Parts: sequence; structure tokens; C-alpha cells
Amino acid sequence: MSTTDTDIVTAPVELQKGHIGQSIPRKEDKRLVQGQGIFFDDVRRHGMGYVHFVRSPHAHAKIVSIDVAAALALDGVYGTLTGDEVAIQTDPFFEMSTPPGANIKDYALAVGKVRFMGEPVAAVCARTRELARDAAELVEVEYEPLDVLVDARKAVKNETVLHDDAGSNVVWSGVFDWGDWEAAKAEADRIVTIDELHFHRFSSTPLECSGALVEYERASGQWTLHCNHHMPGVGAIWMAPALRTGIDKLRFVTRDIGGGFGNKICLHPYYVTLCLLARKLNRPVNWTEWRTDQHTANAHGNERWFHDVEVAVKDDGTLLGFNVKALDDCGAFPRYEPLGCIIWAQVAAGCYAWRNVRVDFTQVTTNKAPVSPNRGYSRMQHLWLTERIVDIVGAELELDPVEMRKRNYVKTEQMPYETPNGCVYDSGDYARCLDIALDLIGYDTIQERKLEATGRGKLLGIGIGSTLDSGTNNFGQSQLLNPELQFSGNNEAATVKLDIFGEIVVTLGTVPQGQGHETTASQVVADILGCSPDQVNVRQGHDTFFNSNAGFSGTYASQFAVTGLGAVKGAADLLRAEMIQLAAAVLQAPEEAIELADGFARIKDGPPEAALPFMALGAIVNANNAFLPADFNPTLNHRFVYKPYFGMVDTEKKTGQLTLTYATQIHACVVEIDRETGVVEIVDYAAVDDCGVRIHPQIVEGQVHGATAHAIGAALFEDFVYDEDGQLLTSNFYDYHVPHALDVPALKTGAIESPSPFTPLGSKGMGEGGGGGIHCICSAIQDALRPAGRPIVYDSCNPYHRVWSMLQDPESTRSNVSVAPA
Amino acid sequence: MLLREVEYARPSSVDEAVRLLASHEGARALAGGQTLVNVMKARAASPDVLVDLSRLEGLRSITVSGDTLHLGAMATYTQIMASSEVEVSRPILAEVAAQIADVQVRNRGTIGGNICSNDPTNHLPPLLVALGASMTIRGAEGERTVSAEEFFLGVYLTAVGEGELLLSVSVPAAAKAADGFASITIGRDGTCIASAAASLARGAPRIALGCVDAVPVLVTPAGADEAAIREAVAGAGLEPPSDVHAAAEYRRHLATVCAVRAVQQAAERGR
Amino acid sequence: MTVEEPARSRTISVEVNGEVYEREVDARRLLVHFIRDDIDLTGTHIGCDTGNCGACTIHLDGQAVKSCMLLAVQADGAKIGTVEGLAPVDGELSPLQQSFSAHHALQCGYCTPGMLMSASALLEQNPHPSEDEARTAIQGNICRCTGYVNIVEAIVSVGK
Amino acid sequence: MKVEGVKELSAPRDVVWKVLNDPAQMAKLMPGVEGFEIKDDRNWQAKVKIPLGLGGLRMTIDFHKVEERPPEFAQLNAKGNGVGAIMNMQTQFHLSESGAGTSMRWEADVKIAGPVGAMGQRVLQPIINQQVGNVLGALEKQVSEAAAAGSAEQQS
Repeated sequence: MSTTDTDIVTAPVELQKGHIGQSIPRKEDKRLVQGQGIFFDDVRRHGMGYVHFVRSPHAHAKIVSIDVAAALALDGVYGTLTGDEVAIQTDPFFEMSTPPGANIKDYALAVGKVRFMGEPVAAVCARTRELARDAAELVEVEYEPLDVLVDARKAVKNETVLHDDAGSNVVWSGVFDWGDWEAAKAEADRIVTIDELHFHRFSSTPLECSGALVEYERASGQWTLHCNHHMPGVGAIWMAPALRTGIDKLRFVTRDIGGGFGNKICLHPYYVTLCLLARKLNRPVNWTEWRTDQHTANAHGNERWFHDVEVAVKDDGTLLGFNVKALDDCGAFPRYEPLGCIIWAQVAAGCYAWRNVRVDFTQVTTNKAPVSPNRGYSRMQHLWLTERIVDIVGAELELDPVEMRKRNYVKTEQMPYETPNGCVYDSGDYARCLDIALDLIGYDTIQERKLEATGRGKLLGIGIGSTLDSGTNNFGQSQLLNPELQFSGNNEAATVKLDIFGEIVVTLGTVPQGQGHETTASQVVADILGCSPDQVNVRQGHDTFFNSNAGFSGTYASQFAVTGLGAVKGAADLLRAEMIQLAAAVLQAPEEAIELADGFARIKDGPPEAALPFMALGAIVNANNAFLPADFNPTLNHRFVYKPYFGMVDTEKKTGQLTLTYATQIHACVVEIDRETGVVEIVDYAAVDDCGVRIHPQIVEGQVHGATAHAIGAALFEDFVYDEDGQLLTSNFYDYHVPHALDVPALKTGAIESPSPFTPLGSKGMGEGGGGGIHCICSAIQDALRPAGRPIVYDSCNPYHRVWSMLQDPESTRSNVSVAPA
Repeated sequence: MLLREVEYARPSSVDEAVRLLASHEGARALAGGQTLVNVMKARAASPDVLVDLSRLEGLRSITVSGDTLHLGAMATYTQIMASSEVEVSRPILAEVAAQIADVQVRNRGTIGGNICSNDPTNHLPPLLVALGASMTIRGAEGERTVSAEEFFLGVYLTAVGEGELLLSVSVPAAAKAADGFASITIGRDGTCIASAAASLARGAPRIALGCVDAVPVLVTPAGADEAAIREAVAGAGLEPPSDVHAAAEYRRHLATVCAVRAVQQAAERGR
Repeated sequence: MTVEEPARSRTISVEVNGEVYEREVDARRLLVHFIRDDIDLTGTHIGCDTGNCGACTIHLDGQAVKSCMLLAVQADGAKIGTVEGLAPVDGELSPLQQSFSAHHALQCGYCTPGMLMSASALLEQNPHPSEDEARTAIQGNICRCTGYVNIVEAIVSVGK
Repeated sequence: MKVEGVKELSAPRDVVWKVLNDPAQMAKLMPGVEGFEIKDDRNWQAKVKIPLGLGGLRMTIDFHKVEERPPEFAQLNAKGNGVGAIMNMQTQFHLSESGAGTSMRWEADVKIAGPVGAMGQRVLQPIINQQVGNVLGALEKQVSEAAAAGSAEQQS
């Protein structure tokens, strides 16, 4: 199918590539390499107190009593806050689910019960950081431990229930049935079934932990949060009603943020606690989260089980569809969930042209840290499933993994391609990307390398990961979970102005954490206004007071190159038109004769004096405007809100255009496994990216490197493991091993550009990477282990001990899979 | 990150250090601090008094006398890696020191701190047991020497008693010694899951296994062939701890693999 | 000679980027908190609480060390270098800093000060490092953004 | 984590029983006890500083005797608080006569909750084994002293 019945607004790519497409030096770098970045913890206020949280050592317990007397008695302690106060002073956070999830009561501090290890039960504020911790140790909490649920498969049985108000551990459940699964089964030559696959729990663990400095202004009731929240628009939607205040009373200020990856989106419980403390104690309060806290009690990625996977396939390898039960584990509170129960549907079909997909999806709470969107959010889990399906089916039917993929990929000539659930893949050429990746890792010599490795006691394997990085969410998909929700579409704002001395000043609604927004925004503005990016001053970070934010402002969901830059382009276009109008009036020339170039507004091919520097334009409007006609009121100050067009979703069929763009990432790698120990080493790695028009190729490549490193960590080392009592066993960087410099191989990258027909610049959001590395490492491990009894890789994390177990007992993994004639 | 209150003193002589350690209950020696400060940050263990050894320059020396290499307790890993004395008299020490943690930690961390903390994942305790090292300890009653085999008593527990101070580690010098070391770490340089040090310097292999018990486990196979090593490790009746990285069975298996590899390396070096 | 007796605080004198600071500090104060909170050099960062991440790397008497695994009192009398002291002249960047920017060796920039301090310590001893040597020099510095690829390139290219 | 074992003690069963069920005697068995308070015959509290090479590990431990069947069986629960962690230990011991001495079969289930406990996982088992070793060693000493005292009384 190559046409679509959705109306799609396309904007022509009208810009000449000037600065766009060039890897200019990043504007952010100069301050950051000098240690002059301003991260939230670098901000000081007179008289500020330091906050330390008292956290639950138990995963599930009743809070019998909390005694803060000893803490308050300590010299230098400013005050405390407990769950009882929170329950009186705030309302529970808004829940997005339908019942039972809708009935969950989530407060800033634990009220009555703790539901995960590390959950904050009280907060202490003191004169120094050390004193705050001393005092927190003096808070006496009596707990009555309850049965602990750490396994979603057990939680779904509801023998123990976390949230009495909900009466069930199920947050949300529903069936997605697209195409005709029964017909696909009938058409198939074989049905391959996989009993269970497990996508594990990890997170991107940004190097800067969470935190904020919160000030309260008594006179206005205004809170200012110097923070590192990277989706403040949505943060305010949670916080303001809970604090029983208006959204305008919450000012979020971010400057530099030390990485986010989605993990700083669900900070609202902590921030509400800080707001209450700042108000109660009438002083600014700083909270700095420590690493162990972040691991135990901030944001994990969604853990997901896939059960009873059935795949309909023809003997020639043509995939017709699949049917699966997905069980998602969101930890103790839904917070951003149950959005993860639908976000995956943006890539329901993965890179493949199967037309029949049936997913029975359930999400449950468990006594583990709550989840939050994590790089590749929800799509990565599902794409891992599709890639596992392709590799497992391919291996069982003795089909070549490259052929398998090429046969089933959506073809470039089918673009734009409408998926069975109404999503539209805008552009791309998956097969070409795969060829480039295979070429980069020397695929044609792989058999020789396998033989050579065998001689060294190593098992060598090659793997492929095909992923889509879907970007620019349509929030209307939330209505597929809960039709009552009043969210749809998407938006982002920016302002561009020309100031009195000719300064071009840009403010963004986005909240960058390393993606170089100051730089890429300046490239776009420079090309539109005909000047150098050096002349464009992009204000650092986000500030609610910039008046350049919209409801969905933030940096998430691979969208800046579309929404953020779309807004910047819109505002710059408005400014440009006005500058031309003004220059035409001053130079007494028709507007068509004016060009903006080299920092001047001038008459094309005119004499040198027929040129106005930008400074002159700025000065005229702002300080010397008496001669302008009465009916001519230029402002040289423009705000634009970019809004992609999606149309409405179909809540009955659960279909719609759930996202705007699809960047492609095809990864391929070669691994060697030490047969004796199970130690896995990545010996070759290639990532090929297609995100349409690249504004700044170096930044794009940097995102590819970063996403790959995250995937390597997740595939081999990073795992939030809980014991049966709900104790997190990997709470620090000793046990939660993130890749070090020596762990990451030299990465080879390739790129093609398939411009998006749907976006202002032909660009697509990218950076999340869809977990391509996880899929391809799993794929390579399975390939490498093939001579050792053909075990099936069933888990997304394969640390040495798991690989060794597969080597010892391949059969137990094989019993998970069966092939039957249809 | 935030430590409990603690008292601090920085003596300028060994005598003074020993006096401070002996006269204050809960006093602990602070060497490089790469373990101790970390543990204090977690508030897991809290000394009442820290006796900073940084001014005791004499404890930093690395010397050779006769056929013995003496490493002062305050010698850092970086110093050991760069030491010509180590290079000519027992190079395996430098090689293993280079595998400890990272550059910054190697710049601060000391041999004394490493073995006195005796974290089971540390590399030096098994190495020193395999090499037949001995430790010189100073207490109120004077100095005494303890063999490496008797030095390690438990996790964070050694023969250095309350009020005592480790002065130096002595290792038999043997320039082309047949020594080997093998380990399995998470990633290239992460936490150690299993390790083995081996020395054939005195004929029959001496293998010390790390990470499988509270203290290094010494294994002395009858010969250096693989079968003998496997038999000897199997005979050691290892009951290693299980954790998130390795169940007991896997760790036991890795101990054997490391032992074989360490001996192989030692044999190659000795040729 | 005075007899040393244990105390909960101590007056220390340190030279940081050429400037001498004398302060009374609690014995329990970590050097990184002294640098960040007491003398307001906030370029030195904190990324973990177990000494793994290296964001707090500084030079102590010329050696790269992690300032979160050192008490401030231990630095008494020492010469300290932090990221703020790397640029030769205010407003100009060192070749290493320039190389980090040119090679896109930083994204969020949070690990960057520690990376630079580790890399500059390497380059002082070894002006022409190989890729392996560069990787080893930063093995104790975690970066969650870049996958290290461009950082390694940036370091190696300074020596070329 | 479960640890268990059998210990042969060279004292009569009633002597062993007495030692094991006398809180004051128990206090002497534990390493690093700094303070001890008997609340009633089933509940007592100890403040301990477990000696480790790196410095003491301070905890307040509440003991509660759950069940006893003199002179053969007792079950004791201990709940410790401190170091950012909570420790729960359930112990049981069975005493049987073995010649002139006593055979003690014991088992303990130790659970540590909290980030420090999780962090220390890799060293926890060896540390617990060490502490159990210390307690058993002290028990042996205590029991033989008690037995000696008992026989001395008989002789006098």
C-alpha cells in the first residue's frame, strides 16, 4: 500500500542549504569545556537549605508511624515534611488511565504505605548537606512489612494488591487487533510460537542526577524551580493541580542539563515536596539526588514480557503477522503511564510489511521503582520483539537473516506507507541502510571470520537490528487508552526577535540536555535571515517566563528537528518578512527587490549604500520610529507555535497517525563469545542512520554514537535486578555497569538522507535510536551460539552468566519455541 | 556522598600514627582513601577517628634489599606500575596494579589500603598470597611479620589489629618469575567476578583464587598441567557467594578457568 | 613539634588554579564539596556516589584524582587544578578544549570537565597518545552521551 | 540469605539451653555489644558496633523470642536498624543430647533491606559467615565456662 487516506499537510523544502547541513562548531561548547555551564546545582541562593529524603528500605510496607522529633532537635535543621502533611496540603497527581489505574492515589511522599525500596517517606531540610543527612537518619519510621511483588507475572494475579484504591494491580489493559490475524494464520505455511520473551529493566542513567533549587515568593504565591526537568509543560500539568494552584505560579528554569534521556520527566513528586518545603520554611531549598537514589527511586525504563507469541509465516519467509500477549511492568506508580501501553503502537509493524498484528496488552504495578520514558520509550521494547521474531523464525526455518529482512522490509517505493494501524511511514530505504551496515562490518567475510574465531576457542556471530525512531508524538494516541483524555496533537513554540543593536535573539520552548539546540536553531535562523550563526543569540535553556513555551514544550520523543526547529523557522520567517517590509519602506524600493544577506537588508544588485545593517532595522523600530507611517507597526519580535497535523485518531479501531516522522536506524555487529566463560566481546559495529535532512550531521552522528553506547550497555550489562524481597541489587555503578571507554568498540557509522515530506525542513526527529544496538547484539549472540546447541536469546540483557547458562543448557531455551504447520 | 562526623589527625611519624591509632577507640588509618572514603560516603562503616598517613613519606618507598622487594604500605598503584625496582624484581605486581580500577584510583590507591580493606574483588590479596608475600605490621609492642596466607582474616578484616599499622609488604624478588594473573570483570575494567593469581616461581604452582571466599583461597596443585589444576581447584571445596553477577556455580567454574589461565600465563612467562 | 590530636575540623590551605584559599573545613567535608560549595568552582561535577564516574576529576599535585574520594583536609598544602584553570588565558581555549569542540566530544557537557582533566593529565605525560592510551586515560570517566568515540578522537588528535 | 549448620558442644544440654536463653549471656556472645537492655523476658535490645577493618558498623538490634520448647527448641527474631538499612534475622536452634555433650542444629535467615544492604551484597555473605563464626566461637567458650562453673559448684 503506498497511498494514504489521511490528509497530510506537507510543506515544501524551500531553504537553500547554507548553514543548514554544515557541522558548525557548537555554540554550547565554549562554556561547557571551561566548566562554565550552569547546571541546577550550580545555582545558589542566600539562606538556602539542603533537602535530604528519608527513604523506605522496604519494598512494600505499611507505615505505622513517623517520628521527626529527634531530627528537628538537631542543631541546624530547618524543618521536615512527612506524608501526612502532603496528604493534607496537596491532591493526588492526575492519573491518565481509565480504572482501575485511574483510582491510584499518587502523592509526593508516601502516604500510609510504601511501595518500593527507596520511596521517599519524609524530607528533612538543614543548613548543610551533611546535616540534612544526619537529621534524616534520626527520623524514626516504623514499618509493617507486607508481601512483596517483584514479578509482573505474579502481580497480574492480584493475590497481593499494591494500591487498595485501585483494587487491582492492573493499570490498564486492552486488545489491539489490526488486519485479520485469523486470516493470516489460515494463509500461513507455518506458525512459529515463542512461549516467553523478556525485555529487561534498565535506564539511561544520565550522569547528572535529578534535583532542583526551589524558591517561593510569598507575595505572589509563585514558585521558581531552577531544575533539570526536561518536559516542564507536562510537569506543570501534574504539579499545579496537586499544589492547588494555577499553572502560571510554576516557573521552570533550566540552563544546562547533564543528560536526560527521558529520565527527568517524572520528577513531579520530588518537586512538589520541594515546593511545600520552600513554602513551609520560607526559604529556598536545594535537593540534589545522589546516584544510589537515582538508581533505586527515580526512573527506570519499562520492563515488558511477551507471552504466547505466534507468528504466521510462509515457507519462503514472508511474514504475514503476529499475535502476542504483552505484559508491561511499570513499577509502583504509573506516573507517565499508561502512555507506554500505546506509544509502542507507533511502530507496531516495525520495519516490516506484515499486515496482521494482534496485541493483547496489559500493564501492572509491582514493588519496584516507577518507570519513566527512557530513550526509545516503549517502541524499543516492541521493536526488540519484532527483531527477535525475525531472528527466531529465520533460525527455525533455516532462512538467512539478511534475506528474511529484505523480503519483509517495507520498500522504499511504498513510501509514504500506511501501516495496519493507520500510522504513516514518511520516507526511508531500509534495505539500502542494511546494505551499507553490512558493508561496514565486512559481511562478505563473515564465514571466514567464524572459522578463524573457532580456532581461538571463540564463537563468532553477526547480528542485525532494524529499528524505527518514531518522532513527534501525536498526543491524541492517549485517547486510544482513555477516550476521556483531552490531549491531542503536539506543539512547540519559539520566539525570534531583532533587537536595538541588531542582535538576533532566539528563545526556545525546548529543554535541551546536550542535543545542541542553540547551535541548530542558530543555523536555521541564519539561513532564513541571511546572516552568520554567530550573529544569532539563542538563549540558553528553558524559562517559563520566556513566553516561548507551549503545552507540550520539552525535549523528548525525537522531535526537536521537527517541532523545535519548525517553531524557530516559523518565527524567523515572520521576522524576515517584516525586516524586508521595513527595509523596503526605508530604502524606498519594492519588497521583491530586497534581500537579506551578510547581515544586511539590501537592494538586490543595488549600490553599496542601498543596504541597511540589521542594527539599523533594530534601531529604527525600537528607538527611532517617528518617521514610520502611522499604519505600519513592525515589532521585529515574533512568536510562532508549530503544530504538526495528524487528524483525529479512531478510538474504536485504535488506529491513527500516532507520530509524524520515522527515522531509520539499521545496526549490524559482530560479537565473539568466549566458549569457556560466556564473556561477550563486540568486535565490529556499524550503525546506519536515515533521519531525513540533517541540520548538523556531526550532532546526528553523536546521537547515533550515544544511542549505540546505551544499547551496548543495556544488551550486555545494565540491568536493574531485584531480589524476591524487592531489594534493588544494582543500585550503583559497581553493580550496574555502564559502558566505560574500553567497553565501546570503534563505531562505524553511515548515513543516507530520505527527506520527510511532512516536516518544515525535511528533517526528522532522531536520537532515541529505537534500541537498535540491543536488537543487533541479541541477534549476534544468538548467531554466535548457534554451533553450541542453537539456544534462543530470550532476554534483552545477556550478561556473561546468562550467556554461559545458554551454553550449558541450550535446550531449556529451545523448549520455548516451536514450529507447527499452519 | 555525605559522611558522618569524624575526627581527623595527620601524624608526621610512624610512632605518632601508631600512638593515635592505639589511643583512640574506633581509629582507622587513612591511606589513599579509595575504599575507605567510599564506604564512609555510604555511611556503611564509620570510623570515629581517621589517622591520615599521607605525611609518612617513609611508607611510600619501594626498595630492593638482597632477594626481597619491599613495598611501603603507602606506595600507590601508579608508583608500583612505574617502579624500576618492581620491574626488575617482580614485574607481575606492576602488571596487576595496572588492572586495578582506573587512572585516578591508581594515582591515589595504595597497596596497603588495598590489602587492608581486603574486599574479595580486590586483585592484590590473591596475588600476594600466590607470590608468598609477607606483611610487616607495627604495633605498640613493636614490629611483627605475618605471611600473606595468615594476613587475610575476612572481609575488611586482616591481621592488622586495633592500634596497629601496616608498614610494608615484602615479596621475594625474582626478575623473570613465572607469575600469572587472570580475572573476569564486568566489561573490560568493571567489578571483578573471579580472579586467580599463580606463581610457579618456587616449582609447584601456588594459585590463589579471588572473589570466591572472604579471603583468597590458596590452592597448590601437584603439577602445572591443566588436569592437575582443575583437580586441585575442585578439591578446594569452594563455596563462593552468589550475587547478581554470578551464581555460586558459575563463579566456581570461573575460578577454575582463571586458575588454568593464570598458570598458563605463568608458565609462558617462566620460559 | 606539636603533637597531632584528632579534631572534627581543621584549617587548610590549598592552591587552586594558582590562587591560595585558606578555609576551616569539617573533617568530613569531601574535597569535591569544598571545591564546589566552599570556593564556588562549580565546573567540577558529581555524577555518582561511589567513585566510579570521574565527573569530579581534578589535578592534585599534577595527578588526576577523583575529588569525591578525598577529604578536603587531605588536600591541605596541595596544588589543585580544576577545569576552570585549563584555558591559558580567559576567553581563549586550550588546544584540548578546542579539540573537544571540533570533534563534538561533548553533548550535555556534564562529564566534560572530568574528561578534560583526565585527558590533560595524560597529555602532559604523553603528548602523542595512541587510541588505546587515550581510552585507558579516560577509563575512569563515564560519559552517557557520546559513546566515547569522539572524545577519544579529540584526545588523540591533539597529539597529532 | 539462609545460613545453617550443626555445632557440637561439650556441655550438657541444659547448660547450653541456659546460656542460649539468658539475654545477659547472649549479649556476651555478640560481637561489639556497646549497650544492652532487657525489656521483658521475651524482648531485649542491644546496641552493637560490629567491628570491621574499615570502622564499626553500628546497629540497634531488637530481639524477640517467638517460641521456646525447653530444652530443645527456640526461635528468635532480631530486627536491626542502622547504616541506612534494616536487618531482619530469624533464627532457630534445636538442641539434642549427644553423648555427654550437646548437638546444636541451627538455621538463620538474614534479610537486609535498604541501599547499603544492596550495595554490600557481594560481601554480605562472607561478613555474615564471619559473624556467625564469631558467635559460635563465643558460644562454645561461654558454654564450656558455664559447664566448668557448674561442675565446680558440684564439687564444692
